[in-house]
Amino acid sequence: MGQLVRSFAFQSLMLAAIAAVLAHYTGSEHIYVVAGLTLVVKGLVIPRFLIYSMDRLKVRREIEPLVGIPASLLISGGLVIVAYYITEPLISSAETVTRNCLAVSLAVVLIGLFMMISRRKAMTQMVGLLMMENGLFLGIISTTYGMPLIVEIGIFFDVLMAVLIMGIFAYRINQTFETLDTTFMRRLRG
Amino acid sequence: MIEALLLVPLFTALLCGLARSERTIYVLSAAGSTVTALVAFPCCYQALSGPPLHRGPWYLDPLSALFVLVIVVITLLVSVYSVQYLQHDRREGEVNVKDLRYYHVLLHLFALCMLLVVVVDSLGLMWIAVEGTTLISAFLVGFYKKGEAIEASWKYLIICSVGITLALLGIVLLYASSMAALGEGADTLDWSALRAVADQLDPALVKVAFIFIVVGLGTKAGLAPMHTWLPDAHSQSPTPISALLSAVLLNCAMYGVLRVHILAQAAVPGFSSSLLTFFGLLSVAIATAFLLTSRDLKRFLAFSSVEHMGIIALGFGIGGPLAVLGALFHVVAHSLTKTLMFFGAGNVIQRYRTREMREIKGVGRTMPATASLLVLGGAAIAGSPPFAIFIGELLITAGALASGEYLVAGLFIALMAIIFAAMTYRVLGMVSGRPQEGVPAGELGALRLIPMLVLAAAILMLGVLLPSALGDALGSVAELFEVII
Amino acid sequence: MSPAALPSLMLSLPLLGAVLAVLLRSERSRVYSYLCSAASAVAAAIWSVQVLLEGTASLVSDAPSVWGEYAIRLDPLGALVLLITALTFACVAMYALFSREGVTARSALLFNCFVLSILLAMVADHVLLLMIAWEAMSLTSFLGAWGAREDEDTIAGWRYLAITHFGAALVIAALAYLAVSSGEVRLSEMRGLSALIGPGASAAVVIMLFLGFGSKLGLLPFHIWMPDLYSRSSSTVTALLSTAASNVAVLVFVRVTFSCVGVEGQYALSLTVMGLAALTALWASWQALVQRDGARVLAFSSMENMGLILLTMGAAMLFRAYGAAEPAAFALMAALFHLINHTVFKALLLMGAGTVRRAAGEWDLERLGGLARGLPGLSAVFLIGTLSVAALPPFNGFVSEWAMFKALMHAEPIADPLVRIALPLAIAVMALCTAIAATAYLRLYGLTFLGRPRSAGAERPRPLERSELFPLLPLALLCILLGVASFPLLEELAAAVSPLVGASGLKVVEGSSINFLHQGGLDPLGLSALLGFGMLVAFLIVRATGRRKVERVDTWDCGTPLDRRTQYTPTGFAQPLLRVFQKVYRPQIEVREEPRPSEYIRAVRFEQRIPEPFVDHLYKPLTAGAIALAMRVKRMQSGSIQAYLTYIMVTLVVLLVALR
Amino acid sequence: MQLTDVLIVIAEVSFVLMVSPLLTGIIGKAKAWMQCRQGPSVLQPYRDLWKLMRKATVASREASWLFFVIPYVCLGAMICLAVMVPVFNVGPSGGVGDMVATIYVLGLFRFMMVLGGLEGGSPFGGMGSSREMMISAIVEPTLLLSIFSVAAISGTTDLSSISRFFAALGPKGLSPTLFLASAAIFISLLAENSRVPFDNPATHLELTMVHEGMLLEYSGKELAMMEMASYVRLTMFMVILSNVFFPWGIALGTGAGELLVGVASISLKLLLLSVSVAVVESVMAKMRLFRLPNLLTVSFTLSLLAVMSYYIL
Repeated sequence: MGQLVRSFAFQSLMLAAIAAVLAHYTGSEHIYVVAGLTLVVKGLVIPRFLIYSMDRLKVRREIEPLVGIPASLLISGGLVIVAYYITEPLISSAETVTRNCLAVSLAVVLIGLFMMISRRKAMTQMVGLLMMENGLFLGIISTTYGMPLIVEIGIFFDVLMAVLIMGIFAYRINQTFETLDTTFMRRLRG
Repeated sequence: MIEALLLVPLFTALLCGLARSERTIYVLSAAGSTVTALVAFPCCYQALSGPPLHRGPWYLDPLSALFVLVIVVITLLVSVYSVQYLQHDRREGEVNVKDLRYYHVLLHLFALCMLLVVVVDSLGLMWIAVEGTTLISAFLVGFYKKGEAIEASWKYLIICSVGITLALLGIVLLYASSMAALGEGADTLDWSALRAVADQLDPALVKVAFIFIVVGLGTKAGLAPMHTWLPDAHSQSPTPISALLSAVLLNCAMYGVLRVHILAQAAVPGFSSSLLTFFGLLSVAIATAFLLTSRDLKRFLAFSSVEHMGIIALGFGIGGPLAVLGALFHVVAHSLTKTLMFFGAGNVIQRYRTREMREIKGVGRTMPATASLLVLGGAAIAGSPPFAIFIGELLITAGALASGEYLVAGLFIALMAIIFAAMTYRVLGMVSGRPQEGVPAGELGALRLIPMLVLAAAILMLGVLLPSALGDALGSVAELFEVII
Repeated sequence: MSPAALPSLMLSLPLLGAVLAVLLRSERSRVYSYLCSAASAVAAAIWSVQVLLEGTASLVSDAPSVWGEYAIRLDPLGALVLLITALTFACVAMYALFSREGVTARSALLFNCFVLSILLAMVADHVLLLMIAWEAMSLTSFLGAWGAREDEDTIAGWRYLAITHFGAALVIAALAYLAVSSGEVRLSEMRGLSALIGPGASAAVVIMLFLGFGSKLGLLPFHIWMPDLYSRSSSTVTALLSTAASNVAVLVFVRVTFSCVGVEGQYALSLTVMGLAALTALWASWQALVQRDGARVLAFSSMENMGLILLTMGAAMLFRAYGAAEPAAFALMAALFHLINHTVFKALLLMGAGTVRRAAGEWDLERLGGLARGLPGLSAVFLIGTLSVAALPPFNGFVSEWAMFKALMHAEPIADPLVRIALPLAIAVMALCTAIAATAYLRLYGLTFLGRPRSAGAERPRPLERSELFPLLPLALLCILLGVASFPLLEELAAAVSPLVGASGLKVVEGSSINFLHQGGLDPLGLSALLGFGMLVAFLIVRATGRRKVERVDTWDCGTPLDRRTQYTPTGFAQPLLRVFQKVYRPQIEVREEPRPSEYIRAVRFEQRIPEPFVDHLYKPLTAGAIALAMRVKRMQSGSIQAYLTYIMVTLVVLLVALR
Repeated sequence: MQLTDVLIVIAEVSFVLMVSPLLTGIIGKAKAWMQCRQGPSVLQPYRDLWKLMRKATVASREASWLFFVIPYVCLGAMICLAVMVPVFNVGPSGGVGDMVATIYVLGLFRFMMVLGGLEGGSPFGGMGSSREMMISAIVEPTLLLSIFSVAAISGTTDLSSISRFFAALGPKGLSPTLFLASAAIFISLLAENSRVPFDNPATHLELTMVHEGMLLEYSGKELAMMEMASYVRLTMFMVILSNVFFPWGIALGTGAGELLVGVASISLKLLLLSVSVAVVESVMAKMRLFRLPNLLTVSFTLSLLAVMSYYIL
């Protein structure tokens, strides 16, 4: 789990870097603000909170996932191909620098979703969701050079809220089910 | 004026949070929703008759006015109903005063977020409001601290967040498609601006954007196959909340889809309507299967919501004056009827202390008033004529026949007949026969019956006559869909 | 009075009645709500007479509906049917009052709503108003019938609701299609749409209407709800359901098929209608013979009569398809005349059966018998009803059945060999149906009123007061009146029906006899006079040969003392015909050895059950299949969040790839 | 209806009432003669009727008011039938009812008789009634189909116009349809009047009697009326058979000569028919009850063939 959070933090840092480069390239200053925000919120605050809650819930190892490692790698590869296949007609018209960013963002979103499907632990599903947000964020800055500021800040604020609330629910699950393994939560059927 | 509309629920939520005794909380909550309603009616009337109110971030056009009315009315009825519902829970000892305060704060914040969704102009802010509704209602779904409630709220949270994230990607792509037409300007995310330039949007981007929106917001609206969270959330949450979820939250999500459908219809005519028709029919079909086999009363009503959301999507998908009028009428009819059914179910469940329909027998004997209202509601929700839902379904069928889609109309009618049979079987099964021993007779409270009577009268009246005010309102909303009634 | 006074009075009175039923608490005052509905029936009768005199009356209400203003219209044809139905309503309302069947607020409310929806459906001109009234009719009749006995399980009632709703869905789809394709919203303005929508579509519309309305009339595949509902609910509701509801169904079907859509050139369609109607009539008469409960026999008898009416209507469609207007008009007149007669005698019989059930406390024929001595008045009135339903001379059933036979005998103008084979077969089927049905009615009357009582209840029936017979008398009189002097009604009917089929003023009554195209007529008045004359002669012969001494002695018992068990039971009575038509009934006979009371006597238990093939081989497999399929789909909601997320991802990817 | 027509009708009715017991006597006599025994005299039925008329009525305690009304209705129906059907004159009686109506009047008579059978509540009455209904339920379609074939040929269902049509046509009118229809009606005659192959009118053996079973409870004047009605029914059947299928010699106008020829021809035909019935009765034995439907289906197919042959030939 710890390794997962660290990779998420690394991904957010890279994202902030791309944002900074883009801000420099287009010269609009409010993207700098956004890059800074990504660095602070996604790079530091959220991983810190995740590690803190993991300690509290004493969640160490992810028991072996539903889909084996080789299978998930293959599927992720497939998803990347699908993402490129889908975005191919869209980006033929866009300018050069952000040409394949949309494809990458779509790929990250799909892989994030796949990760939520293939892992058992609730925390991992949260991290999967955050990865989808990251992919999404990449899509935002690459295709539209930054949405109106209030919307950006609103989205950041929502992501933060979502993580906090999921943390609370994860704590509740741990309290009632003594495990974070969502495969045990199958009582509501039919 | 619109700010006032938003501030009142916020203010009520704060007051409920601070109030000391139970009685004040109930009074405050009911008063708050009444004031919201009083504030909402004038501005909706103005939006429906005159030009849309567009000030700052707020944008109130006929479509949003219609949804505001639905939200406000249903919230009022829910808050009145939940007074005695929670009192009963208090007596049963399932809920303490802190939970009570917690419930009412969240209830009004939930109403605030939903109003925000339909009032705001920019699609980004709308997304934020929808995300807000999910987060707040997750707590409401998990209100009872039982294991199943936690599981239901977790699934609700995760699935809806995934859906909304995909929807955001859709909005982004939509925004990207408008780059070419509107240039760099900051306000390009406002719906009114996009509406003006809708036909110059880049078709390829709009198509992909609409797919993301339908799958994303469709999850929130409960369209099959993304509806899986709906039965769990509805069956575990307290009944007034599941009424609010079913009747209003699903509509707000559908409101988002409709906003983008209007744009997509102009940019890529025909693409979005065929998608909506596909999802509509799929939802109705899957809901039919579940209605035939589900045994839990609230899950049963949840699947009926999936079915009716499918019908609304089908109505907009078919297009044409009749079908669009039918779908708009169905939005109103479904909200009213579904709330009535949930209130009836609430009474029955609290009296029989079980949600298993096979164990509920003889409601006609123990609670005659609720039983007759349940039978009326059951007939209404199943789509039998003297009630409003039938009018919606009839107009949609007529629209389908008018636009020559005979297969769609035929399939639709067949599914409706099966659903009618399944629903009446369940409702009659509960109401007739002899109740088991140990179930005390007598209604649970007079106050709860008032909202139910109001709803029953409304759907009966809407079923037979169409008041001119509502007629003109629906007409003005339909103009948005380039359809003249 | 202004033209709008009567119809609005007719429609508002039941509403008033319904409100009274809910508000007034005391039993005594609930009588007023029944009086309201009776008054509205009288208003309807006066209005229809006014329409007959002055011609069509139509009224557009200003209440806006989703599809333009509601409108009601009453043309002479509707007026005739409404006149008789209204009179029946009045009698049924009286019956509900005097029958002391527990006049609860609920039954009074539902009765008024039921009457309102029937009157509305009969005069509705606006498509939407017709749909609403039609379904409201089945909803209120269901609630009225279902609530009568709480402990009964809901299957019978629910089956009725589900099937009639399916039928209503077909009707609504057909009417919606007509309204949409013609742009008109009022039935009266839709003329000859088959030219507009083409023969194929118009055939489909007519078939949908036929099956839709058939579900209420008890057409073959949809008939399974009828017997259970009739036997379980109160006779007030079944009397209205089997008479008024069927009238509305047939009336609207005739109007839409003949004037709105038009049947020129629809040969195959008419033959299918005739075929299905013939099968329904045949099946109903067979089943009527083996029922154990009086109400069930009457249920199948309604089904059989409706089958015959639809058969004659199919013949009218066939003649119209070949362009022979006069025979078509005569056939249509005969069918509608039988419909009117059916309303009268079926209401009489159902109310009579209800009174028998209340007096003897029994409903099973096997436990009735010998009631004629205890209730002479009721047995006389019931005999009149039975003779008219069995179509025997002096009564109204005979005149209309004769007219239906004559209608089928006009095959000459059509040269097509297929028709020349179809009509004789139709006559054969009709003859077989009437014969078997007559046996069933005889069995019903004979084994209820004659012979020796088979149960304590039948032995000492509760004596009926005068007031309980009061509602039945007018109907019995009407049966005789319609049988003997039906010329004015026939002429009006012929005049009303001719425009539907494009015939120019059909000449039906020649001199004193109903004679069509001078092919052998019938003078009902003359025939009844002759019967009276014959009986007079017989009486004179008997009087001439001295006084009559009557001595009462035990029935001739050939030595063994007779008791209640040594006489023919209803099952025994039907046994010969059951054996003749064994292939149809396929009775499941089970003979079991019982423990021997002593070594000399063997106790054997004989059990015979007549299966319901439609339920066992059509409806049960259908529902089982649907449930199985639903179970398979149900597995989709497996409870695992991973599965749910997979559905979303798969949908997304598939859509994106497919619609690239 | 001028005076002469009324007179002719009264003459016809009285002729039928007088002749019917005679015909049954002739049948009994012919049967006895064929079985080389002397048999009762031809006038025996008159004597029975006269004896019964003067006897007191003994009715069962279970019988209701209907028991005493039924004989009047039955005899009245038969007298009405006698008026409706032209016997020896194709006269004015055409207006009242056509052949379909006659079948329904016969139906009324049968309905009432069966009700009479059920009155006493004894097993024999019940057995007679249920078997009578079984036979009649299958005979009625045959009768109606044969009428349809005759009506198809002559273009009308009115009895007098049919006989006038075939009388005018004379022997040329014979066609296979008519032959098949007459055979079908002859079998129905045997069935309706419960003659031998269907039921043995002479015997009182409980398990075999159908017609007698229904009359078991009747006695005295009522029995006389019921017997008289059965005799008239048999005669009317024979009159219909002869006047529809071979009406040569029936009086077309109202001249005295024609009437005499008409009376002579009708009496001859009735004689011939009763003898043929007697021949059939002595040749065939009574069939088992559940073999009757086969015979009745034969008559049904005959009438069906009659209709088909009209259209195909």
